[in-house]
Amino acid sequence: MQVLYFGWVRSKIGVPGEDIRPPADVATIADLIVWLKGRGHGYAEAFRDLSIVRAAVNQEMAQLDAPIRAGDEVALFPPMTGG
Amino acid sequence: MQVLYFGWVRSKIGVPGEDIRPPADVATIADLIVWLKGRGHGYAEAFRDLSIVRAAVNQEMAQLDAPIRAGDEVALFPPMTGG
Amino acid sequence: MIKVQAEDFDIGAALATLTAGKTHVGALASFVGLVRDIAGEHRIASMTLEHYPGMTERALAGIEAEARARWPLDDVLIVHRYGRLEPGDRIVLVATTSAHRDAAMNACHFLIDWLKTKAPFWKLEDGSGGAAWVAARDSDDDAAERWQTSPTAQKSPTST
Amino acid sequence: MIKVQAEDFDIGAALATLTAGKTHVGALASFVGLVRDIAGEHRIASMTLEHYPGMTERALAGIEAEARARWPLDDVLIVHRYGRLEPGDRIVLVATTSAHRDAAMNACHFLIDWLKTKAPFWKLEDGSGGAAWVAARDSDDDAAERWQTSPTAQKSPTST
Repeated sequence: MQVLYFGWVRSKIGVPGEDIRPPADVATIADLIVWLKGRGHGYAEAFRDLSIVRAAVNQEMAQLDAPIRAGDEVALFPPMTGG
Repeated sequence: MQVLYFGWVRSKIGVPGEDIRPPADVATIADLIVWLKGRGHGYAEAFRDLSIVRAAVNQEMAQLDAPIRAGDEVALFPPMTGG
Repeated sequence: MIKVQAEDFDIGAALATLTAGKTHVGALASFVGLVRDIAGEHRIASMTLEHYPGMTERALAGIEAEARARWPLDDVLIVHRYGRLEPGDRIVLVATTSAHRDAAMNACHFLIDWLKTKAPFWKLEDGSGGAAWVAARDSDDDAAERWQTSPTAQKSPTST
Repeated sequence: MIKVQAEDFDIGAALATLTAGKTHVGALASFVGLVRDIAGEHRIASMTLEHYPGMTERALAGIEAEARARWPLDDVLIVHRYGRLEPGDRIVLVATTSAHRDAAMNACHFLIDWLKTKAPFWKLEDGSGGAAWVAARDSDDDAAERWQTSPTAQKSPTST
């Protein structure tokens, strides 16, 4: 599963993305975030307040309870500030 | 008194403006229009429906009951269609 | 700045002057009106804009002042042509700059709405239906009216 | 048309392509966003726009489609830059053309409002306050929300 980070989520984690293989019980974006938080301080910082974390699955916006599966491109990022 | 005509008011009267000396009892724009209507068919046509006649005195929009005096520049025209 | 002219204008050059060297401007909104080839059922060959020299400049300056009183604008540009135009020709350019986008967008919309009914221009169309003066439209009066509700420091008529 | 690019754009040339040879277009509305030199109390030396390649183009195309579903538009152009920019630099151009001015103006306003909260860009400002990611603003959410009320064939949120 390809995971991408943007904005201060990327800054805090320290990498723009990574190829990961979460355990089988990671079924949603929220599950994935909980699992990622266990990987280190940067992750825990990035995902401390989930009210300001947004997600996309395969380049479409998704709610945190949306299902994910192997092969998906999952992106995690702050609220967007375009324009 | 200088009177100017624009749009179809000008088309119907046939001149873009004229220097006039209305009688002393012409005190308002409405009085002026009544007096002008007596000057010929084109004037009567131009001022048949006063609900679609607009006026300016000295280049400022004015209501038809606004006072006018010698030396004023009075303009009579249809509703504007700018832009 | 107000310009009333027979000549065409260069949109890019006109807009560039509004922002050149101004690093406090965050938003530039603009509107260009063009001559259409259709009016109702008739094909249009030309449109001749008559105006009231002297009063036109005063009226446009008054509309600009009203916009500046309502929104925090850095600059305002209105270029309005007169004379004979053909389909596709530019008629009018309205542009506003501000620190913030809502001020620039709303002021630009306001300016073009007010221009339609408060600037002394009259349009004579010539085409398949013969020559005819363009009648004022109720919808233009309504568009101008919707800005009347809140006379000063109006943020936006869209927000409640 | 959607363009996501690092390079600057020429406003005049971009707008000219929208109306060239089109005599049925009566209205061209546009908005340009520029980098400001001030953010809160801090002077800004640069702003770096990060984006999500691939998703950005999809999101902008979706926003364009939404505008076209709501208003009778002839054309839509969105040019959005990414990378390092300095105060005064252009960030984004939104332009719409239509037969009628309200459709062009409202769609343009809608597009820039939606871009602010629905296009995957993130801004890193650097200046007198150090480097800091720009936080999303509630007022931008409100601006995007005000267009939600009437999903289709909306004439204008200003008219009631």
